[in-house]
Amino acid sequence: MDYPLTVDIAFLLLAILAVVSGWRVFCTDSMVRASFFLLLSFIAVGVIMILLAAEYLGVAMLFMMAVEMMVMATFMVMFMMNPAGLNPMMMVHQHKFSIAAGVVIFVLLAGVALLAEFPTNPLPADLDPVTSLGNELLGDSMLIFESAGIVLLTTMIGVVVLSSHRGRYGGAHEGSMPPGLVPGGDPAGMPKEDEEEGGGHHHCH
Amino acid sequence: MAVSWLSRLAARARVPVFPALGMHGDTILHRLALTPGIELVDSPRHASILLVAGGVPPDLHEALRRLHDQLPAPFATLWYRSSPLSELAGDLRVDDPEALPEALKRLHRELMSGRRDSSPRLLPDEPPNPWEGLGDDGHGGEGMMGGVPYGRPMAMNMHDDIRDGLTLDSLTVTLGPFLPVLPPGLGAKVTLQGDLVQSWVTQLAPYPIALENVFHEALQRPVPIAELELARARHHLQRLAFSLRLSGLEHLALVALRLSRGLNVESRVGRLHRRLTRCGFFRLTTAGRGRLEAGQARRVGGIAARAAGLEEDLRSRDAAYRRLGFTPVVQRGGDTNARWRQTLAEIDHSLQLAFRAEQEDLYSEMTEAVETPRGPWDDYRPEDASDILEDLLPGLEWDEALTTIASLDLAGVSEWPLEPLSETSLKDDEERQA
Amino acid sequence: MIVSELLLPVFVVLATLAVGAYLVGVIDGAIGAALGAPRGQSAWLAPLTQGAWLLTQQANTTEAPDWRAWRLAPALYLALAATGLAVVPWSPTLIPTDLTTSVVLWGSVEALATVVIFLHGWSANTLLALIGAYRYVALGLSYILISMFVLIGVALPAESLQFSQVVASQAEMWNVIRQPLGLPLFLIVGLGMTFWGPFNLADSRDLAGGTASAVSGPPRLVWNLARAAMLVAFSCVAASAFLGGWLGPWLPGPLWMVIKMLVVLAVLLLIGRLVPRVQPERCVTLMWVVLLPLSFIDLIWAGMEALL
Amino acid sequence: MELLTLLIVLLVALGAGLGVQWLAMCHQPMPTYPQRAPFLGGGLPETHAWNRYHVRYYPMTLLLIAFEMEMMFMYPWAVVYVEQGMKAVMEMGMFLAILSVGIVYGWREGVFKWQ
Repeated sequence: MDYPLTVDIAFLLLAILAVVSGWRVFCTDSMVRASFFLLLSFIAVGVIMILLAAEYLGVAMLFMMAVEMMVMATFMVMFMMNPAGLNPMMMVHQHKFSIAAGVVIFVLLAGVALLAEFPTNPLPADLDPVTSLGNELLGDSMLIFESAGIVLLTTMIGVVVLSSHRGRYGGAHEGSMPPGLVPGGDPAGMPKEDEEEGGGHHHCH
Repeated sequence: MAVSWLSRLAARARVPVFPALGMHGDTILHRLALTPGIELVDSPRHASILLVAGGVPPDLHEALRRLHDQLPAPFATLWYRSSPLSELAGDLRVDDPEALPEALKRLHRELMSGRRDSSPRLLPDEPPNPWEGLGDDGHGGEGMMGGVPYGRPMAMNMHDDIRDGLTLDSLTVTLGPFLPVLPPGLGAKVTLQGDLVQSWVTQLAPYPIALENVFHEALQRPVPIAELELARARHHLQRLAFSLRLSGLEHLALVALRLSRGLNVESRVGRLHRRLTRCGFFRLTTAGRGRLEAGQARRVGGIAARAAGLEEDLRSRDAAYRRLGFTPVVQRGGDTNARWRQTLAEIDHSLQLAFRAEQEDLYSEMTEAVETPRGPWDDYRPEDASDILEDLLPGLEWDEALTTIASLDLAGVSEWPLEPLSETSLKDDEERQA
Repeated sequence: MIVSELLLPVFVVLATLAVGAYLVGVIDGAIGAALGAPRGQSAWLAPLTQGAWLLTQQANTTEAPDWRAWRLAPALYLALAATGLAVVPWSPTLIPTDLTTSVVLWGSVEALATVVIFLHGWSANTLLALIGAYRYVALGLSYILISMFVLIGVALPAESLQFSQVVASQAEMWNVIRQPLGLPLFLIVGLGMTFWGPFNLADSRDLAGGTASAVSGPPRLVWNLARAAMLVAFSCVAASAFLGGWLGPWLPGPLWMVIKMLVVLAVLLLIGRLVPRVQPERCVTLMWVVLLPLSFIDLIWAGMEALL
Repeated sequence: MELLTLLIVLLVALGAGLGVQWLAMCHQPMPTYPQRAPFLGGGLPETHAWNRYHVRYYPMTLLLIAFEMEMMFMYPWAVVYVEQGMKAVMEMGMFLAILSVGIVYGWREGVFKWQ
């Protein structure tokens, strides 16, 4: 399984693809195109990861990014004026700052890549990364993994609270009033002072 | 060589026909749907023949020209019981329903073999607004959202949304009168936000529907109840077939059409009803939307009224029907689902009445009024009620809106009866092909 | 060496794709005729004549489409179908792409299919195609979780994410028996992926053809072809995941694969004709509230079964 | 070699798809404007169809992203499941239970309906 030349060529092509499509994200006028250029860039990176023998992470990258960019595209279209770029426009702001930031980060990362001493720690040839990942999840990292579950649950609830317009007790614009404990009764679990303002009929006894 | 081989193969394809319906043109579609070798398609882009069936009123000619120009070449136009537009005076016109399928196939073959040229474009090749070389950078746009990029303005009319209050763009379009999923002739100005109908303004009422002659006769003299009821069942079955096709149940639509063509007093609809229930038609496609208020239901009349729980049926005033033990069938709910349950129940009821009436040889006795399949016809014919869509549709998703429209029989009744098609049996059509 | 490792697998995949797509047309036509569609020409010829007609028809365009995306989308959908088919093992030795994570790769084909179908509807810049595209996204984002659960279920007994191992793990008993909920759920995913029959939300009749409403001629041919090819790829995957792939007595492995693939295909096409289209809103609710919990149960069942 | 096969298959399919479209279209005149107008049954749109499209299921998509993130952990888990036995069952049971709470909550708040 040693064919360095093809792998090298493939790596070069993919790297160029990743960079070029990443650059196109900022040149195109259409939000949908921008999202999917970004997806293309991620796909190229994912394939590079597969070439680096991180097969699971590479394929997972394709999977995740396809879904995520799809969702991103729908939101970009919802919230940007001129989403299809029918009129050309400039999506880039703060040119000087961003160019400087880009150069600095590139230099830093390139420096790390070129100058760092990477440990040489050959792994046994039959090691299956997916299996070791699985064992890790069930071993030392279990707590992290379960806390990730809780964090994601919080995310889900936050997402629902923030975005869902239609609540259990009626639309959000009406204010979410829980139903009464008896039919037609006061909203359950509401503080008492509500009565002072709205419920005039309560005083008529 | 290769090309001629390709076009010979293409000539043998099922003929993709896009129907543009004029007055009373829909009856021929029921026949074409059962004709082998003809495919009725949903979009003019998928067709090689534009079939204009029935007379198109002059005020729709402009829309017809637009539609005509939307077919990709090579295509031809065939006029069935309709006079061609002045520009297309030389086009083929066919009035005989028997000859229509063969004419369509011949036309397609001629187009494919190059013996007939594609129909000419009628409208000038101009963009909706001039754009070339205009605007900020030569494509018609100005600034971020302005101008007419590539000939049209951008959508930017921010109405508050009726459901969740997010203020996004809405799209306003005119639909019809030749959209095959709407009743023939219905045209509307629709504003959509996402796939939700925000507003619906009916601009063109659907063409009046022609009822079978027996309903017209019933207002003059007693007619056999069996005949009346069979005609009623036929009308409802054809409406059902339209809706089933819309829901993607092509084979059941054909079952309903076949049933309607060979309908006699022995026919029963129970099996079709069971198949519909089993495949989930009532649960998956028609649930809980398009509910009519009592007032709206009364205005539409007929099935829509009875599906909303109103026991209004002129038949119960007829002594002959009373002798048959007639009581109107009603449903509660008044939504799309209830209307289809009601339709099936009424077809079944009609067939049973027809069966008993034939045995006893009963004639209708009341001649001052008749309950048509479209609704009560007493002093006035049932009138067009398509303006109720304006209250009914806002807030519905596109699919729900269309299933709701399909479940309602809104067009008025024409003063002219349906011209009887010569009744060659269905078998002949199919056998001739085989 | 080059022949057996490279050319043969490539040929197998492409031939299956082409012949399979043709057979989809034939079987669908035959099912239609059996259900009472008027009998015209023979079902064997119909897909060819239809294809020939599309090749001779002019390709339509719209006023201001996103040209590149519009023409790329059908081709990309076809390429995705080919990729999906490439991970399917035909015999213990004939496996075009035997990645150790081929199950996940199939999952990403499903996810990317959503992107491509959306793109096809979006780039036409017409109302009906746009509605179809967005509706499909609702569906595509709903079935993906079900598909993941079901496929993880088949990976449990195999202890691997490789389709060849999944097939090998079914030597004693096929997954269709071992995990009875799995195949029905997966078939629903397949119908969703190809927007066929009840889940035809993208190209439906009420949208005058939806994402395909504005295309004609060769682009429409490629789109239809890609859809059929995806159905074939899906059937192959379903056959390997649940029906034991190449396993079977007497006949050689690849032949078993073909037979099983045709069975799944026929079932899919039959469902496609028998069940009405589900309304988009109900479809999303159905997927998340009914089918997703069912796929939970399927996974738990598979887990219990694998441990016993 | 496997990846090369995959690449060839992918490129051939993509090339065939594009080729068929291109071959037939390279010598075809541009359709006229009336032909290119969107099909609305004879009706006309006022504007381009591209707009800030009001997606009705956006809470569902966000929920999906959170959930999918989780699911990526399940693939490695599935591989070691049989090896680890009960421990794996417990862990994933807990994990899924936490997540189902999210789904049930979303369902109760009507997230899976059109907003």
